[in-house]
Amino acid sequence: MNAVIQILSGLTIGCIYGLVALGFSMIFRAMGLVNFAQGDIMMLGGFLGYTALSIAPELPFVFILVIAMIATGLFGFVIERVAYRPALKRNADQIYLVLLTLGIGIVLANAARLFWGANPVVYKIPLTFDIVHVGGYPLPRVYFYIVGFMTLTIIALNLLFTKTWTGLALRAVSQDPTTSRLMGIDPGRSSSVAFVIASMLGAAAGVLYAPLFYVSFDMGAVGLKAFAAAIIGSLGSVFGAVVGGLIVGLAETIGGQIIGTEFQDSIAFAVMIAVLLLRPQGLFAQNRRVA
Amino acid sequence: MTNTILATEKLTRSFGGLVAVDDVTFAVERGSIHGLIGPNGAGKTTAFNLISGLIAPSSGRVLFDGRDITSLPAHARVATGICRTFQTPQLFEDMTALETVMTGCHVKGRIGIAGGMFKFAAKSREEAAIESKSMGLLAEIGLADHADVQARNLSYGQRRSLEIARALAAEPSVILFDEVTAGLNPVETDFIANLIRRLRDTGRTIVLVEHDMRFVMGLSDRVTVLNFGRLLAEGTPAEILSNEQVIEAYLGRPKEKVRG
Amino acid sequence: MSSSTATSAAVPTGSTSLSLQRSRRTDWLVFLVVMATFALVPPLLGGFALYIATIVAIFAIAALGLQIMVGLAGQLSLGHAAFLGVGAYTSVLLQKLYGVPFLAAVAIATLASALVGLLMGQLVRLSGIYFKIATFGFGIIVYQLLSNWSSVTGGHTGLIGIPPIRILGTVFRDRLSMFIIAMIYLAVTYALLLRLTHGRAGRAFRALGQNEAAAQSIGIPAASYKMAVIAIGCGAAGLAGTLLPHVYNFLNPEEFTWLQSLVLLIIITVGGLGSLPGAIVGAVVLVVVPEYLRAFQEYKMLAYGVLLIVSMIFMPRGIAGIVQGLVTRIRGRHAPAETPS
Amino acid sequence: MLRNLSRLGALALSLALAGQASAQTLKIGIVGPLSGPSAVYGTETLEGARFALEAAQASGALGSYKIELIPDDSAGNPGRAAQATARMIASDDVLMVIGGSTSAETQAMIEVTRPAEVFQFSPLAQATNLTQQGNKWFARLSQTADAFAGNAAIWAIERHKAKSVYMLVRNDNYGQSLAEAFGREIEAKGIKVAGRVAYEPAAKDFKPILSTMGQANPDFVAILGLYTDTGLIVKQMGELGIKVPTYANTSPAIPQFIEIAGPASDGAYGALYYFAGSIDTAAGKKFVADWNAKFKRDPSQYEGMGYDTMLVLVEAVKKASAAGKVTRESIRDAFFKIADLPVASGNVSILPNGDVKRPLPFVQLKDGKLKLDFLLDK
Repeated sequence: MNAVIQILSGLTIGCIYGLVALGFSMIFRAMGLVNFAQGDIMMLGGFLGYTALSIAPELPFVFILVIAMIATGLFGFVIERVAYRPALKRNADQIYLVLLTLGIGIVLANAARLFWGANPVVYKIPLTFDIVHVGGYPLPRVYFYIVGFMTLTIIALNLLFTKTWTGLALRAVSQDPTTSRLMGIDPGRSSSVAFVIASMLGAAAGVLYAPLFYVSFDMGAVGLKAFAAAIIGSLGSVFGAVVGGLIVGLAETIGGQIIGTEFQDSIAFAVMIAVLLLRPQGLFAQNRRVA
Repeated sequence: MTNTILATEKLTRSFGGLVAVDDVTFAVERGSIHGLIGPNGAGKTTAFNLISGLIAPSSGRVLFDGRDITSLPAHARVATGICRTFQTPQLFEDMTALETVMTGCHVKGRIGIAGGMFKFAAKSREEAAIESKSMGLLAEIGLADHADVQARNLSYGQRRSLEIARALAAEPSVILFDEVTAGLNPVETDFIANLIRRLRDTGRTIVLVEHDMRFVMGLSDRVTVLNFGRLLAEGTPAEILSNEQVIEAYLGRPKEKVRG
Repeated sequence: MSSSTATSAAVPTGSTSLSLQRSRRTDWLVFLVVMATFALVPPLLGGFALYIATIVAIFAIAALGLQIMVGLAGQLSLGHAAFLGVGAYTSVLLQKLYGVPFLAAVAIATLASALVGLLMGQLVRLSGIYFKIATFGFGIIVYQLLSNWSSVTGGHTGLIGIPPIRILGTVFRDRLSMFIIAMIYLAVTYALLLRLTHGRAGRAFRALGQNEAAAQSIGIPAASYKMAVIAIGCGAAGLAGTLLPHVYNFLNPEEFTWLQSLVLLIIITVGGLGSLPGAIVGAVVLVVVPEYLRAFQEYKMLAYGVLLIVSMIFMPRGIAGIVQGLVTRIRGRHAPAETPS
Repeated sequence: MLRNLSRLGALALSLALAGQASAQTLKIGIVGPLSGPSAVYGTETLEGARFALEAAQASGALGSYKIELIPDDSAGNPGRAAQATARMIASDDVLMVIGGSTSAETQAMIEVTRPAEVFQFSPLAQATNLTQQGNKWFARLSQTADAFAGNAAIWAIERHKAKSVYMLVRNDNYGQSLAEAFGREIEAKGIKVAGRVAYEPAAKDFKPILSTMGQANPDFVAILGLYTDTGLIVKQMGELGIKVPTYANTSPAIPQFIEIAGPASDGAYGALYYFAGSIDTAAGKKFVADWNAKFKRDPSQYEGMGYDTMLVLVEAVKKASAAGKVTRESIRDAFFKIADLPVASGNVSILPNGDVKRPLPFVQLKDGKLKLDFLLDK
């Protein structure tokens, strides 16, 4: 019982990391930008879902998820337009961009603290406490939502990248910005699209995380571990982000058991450094993006 | 072959399936101006990157003054005496022209990190020497009155000159110029041509990768032609200009095959 | 190889740039003004001003090192507070457990922080984004070690009973002597780093930060200079850290969190990336100003974030850049006025 | 920059001068987390103190004196708390300082108040060693972790007949010092400690720990931590179907604990600094009635502690002014003379080492409401 439950809870949390890592990866792919505010975007999604729920307490969870995703997506669009795009246009140095994203993260977290308060909030819906017994194992029902959403996301992203013009454009821009501009692809548009999708995925992670635990203004730190996940699975790789998330989730639950739970926060980064020592580009590096 | 300063032996480099430089062997004579030409995508810049150490070859060797430098990293090759410029000038945008050239003196300096903090007389002697040498170089390329202008505020031609001055500051015996006249007007081009001749006359060896045929043929002592990564021809400008294969390579190919 | 330069023939050598020398003189003038301000203002105000100036000096020392590392050489560190922690704990533990004299403990602790920084640099021989995330992870790991290695560091409880500073048998524990010691630390660090930027190594760092490929093309060994600048940045943080426990009289891992790393980054950004006096002004702004906005404490972090964004968007060269701009404009206005008179 | 600095200096100077102007005003600093994850302790304590102060000023209990509270935020960071305290003493010239909330920040403040010889009174800090440093300038209103958790252990054994106890400990100063006393009393009574696990303060997923705990099959669980972690632990115990009587420290009184833990919180036990309605004295009833009249709800335990802190302070001012001038030294002496003072949380005495003697209520959550389980008053 012990091991199975541990592995399942590790994998579910891994899915949450994976969703945030996906957003991180997409933005990096499209804009070459490391968005340190991604964890705070997740927090924002969690709180927006909470607000939606307090306005309409009867709404099914799936609707809450969608509302939070749309609202956060819009928010992401605005941030990209107002803050990042001008800096990228100015051809600002990487350091400026990273500091800018850090600043946006601080503002989001502390604005949320002033708006929603310093105390954690809980989704007051049955799902938060629902247990399903599968094969004798008691599992929170939200596990199935998380795994289901993850699966849908992977399928949807795959279709997006292989079947739609927008997706193909996104891939082209990430591989060769100059040529794709010559081919009539607007890199600005792709970065908007990437940002909106990443924000929506972050919001989904926040809303799905809420019934498992709670939402608090300082939970952006969870998102930071997702960065480690994205890097373990190679920056920019969709598959890698998901697997990286699962690896971090599992390593935390199992590793926490072995070396002591008081070091749980370090595990994600220790694994990341170890992976980078062996494979400097992460586990699923694609050689085509060398330069 | 004692008069050879720089040579490649069966130099090969492939990217994925594409062989950018394929079994290229050529030699550069000491104190000469050597042109390296070829149609677009012939592998000239890759060859340059291999010689300057920016990328490592898949196989083959690079020899400098008879010594195998294939495994030396880029920065160490500068100390041995090879320095390069880039197709688009790569400058330190926030530095003034003077600071840029002083930075170019790096390999000739002695004062390190600890010395920079704790040495006084030796440091100020070295700094004075570096500064006066750099001012001299700026004067030579006609930027003396722009010494205090930041690199980002210089015109394109000035940026090019500044990059050359920075390369010269390392006192290389071989200088690799990558498309040094690209984007320059005829006056600036002439200025560069004269500068290159003067450099040769003071004992430097020059290797030019060039598009501008008139420029390279008028200047070079010898010319090597690459096509599709392979060595196509080598000889004096006159020999090259009358070489059937070269003419075919430049004119006889359909335009679609030209890659960027 | 011939060593005769191409320049020797035609060019009048021996010429110097007046403005380069002027800019170096200005740097030292600013140094004098900054240090004189520190030497005069807090003692005149006395009491709490001395205390807060000591804390400003600690942050300023760490920020100076970070400025060289980030602002000059472009090696962003997202876990820099950890190195303050390494310095603080090493120095205190050496004094407390082994009775090592203060100055020796400070020297060893500074060296230890630099070495831990080198270890980080070697472990994560990475470039760009990988290095940044790794520094962040490294910061978390150091923090967790400090918090959980209870038998040595006192864990989350921290350490009390910090031995007083003792130099050559004299004990310094009052505010004024703490302040003076901090000022000496600051002046020495500032002067040494300023000298460093005025030379060959400083130019190499700047070259590395502005264009790595170009820096390599002129013979600057990028990897070794990166390691060197990481050691300098981490060593300065460690040096700053050695003072902290003596000022607070306790040592607690909460002083070395991710938040403090952020504060250090905000300091150098607001002050002006790449500017040494900027790092000090940034430390003054971030330490002193909140004290006078006590009623708005709740909004402090929000204000920090806004400050960071605003600096990035509207004043990428920070306060130092603004001051420089003003000075240039004033000089420009005065110059023509001087000629007729 | 010079001009800016001197302007700041002038500001500081004027603040200091303003302090000397009115001699009747007693400036009292109060330091605690007003922001950050532990803000609830600081803000609620401050609210309770202000409430008591308003009443005291209105009733004229302070005589010719007037108290001015100067609050500052520690954000839970010890360095910040020390800095705020140093400022209050040097620039604001405060009479004494109230604070801090967490034990780490309280220790940090002691390092400032003790050498400056300014009295410090903590409403909440529990670390046992705070009062064991031979410091004559510190006292507190909260029971020590030792008394708190030690009594909790005795309560668990005597009232709930615990035979095998599993301890989950927040791995910080607070959790560990509770655990030390709890474990010691358990072992002293010859009861089995089925297991003792420390978890990181930021931990969210306790399933690995809990499934190990389930296998140990204890008949009583003690969680020694804060409501964010005790809430998640109780919730996840519910998810795993572990049904064991659980002592969740002070958490059951905190609404967020019930929200986080959900239905699984039903039946959880706790010990409180203060529990509205547990004190039958006149002062106890008056506080709950007054608070309800203003806020339309019962006061929380931290609001109660803030309130009582102010009542104790007012009494000390009375004692000090009766004995002569109110100075930093006389106010300290007055605090140590507080004995059997009737306040909201029962009768309070300050002991010679700075610790407190006052009742300790044990409660149980039943159907979303707190019930008094036992009032320890010895």
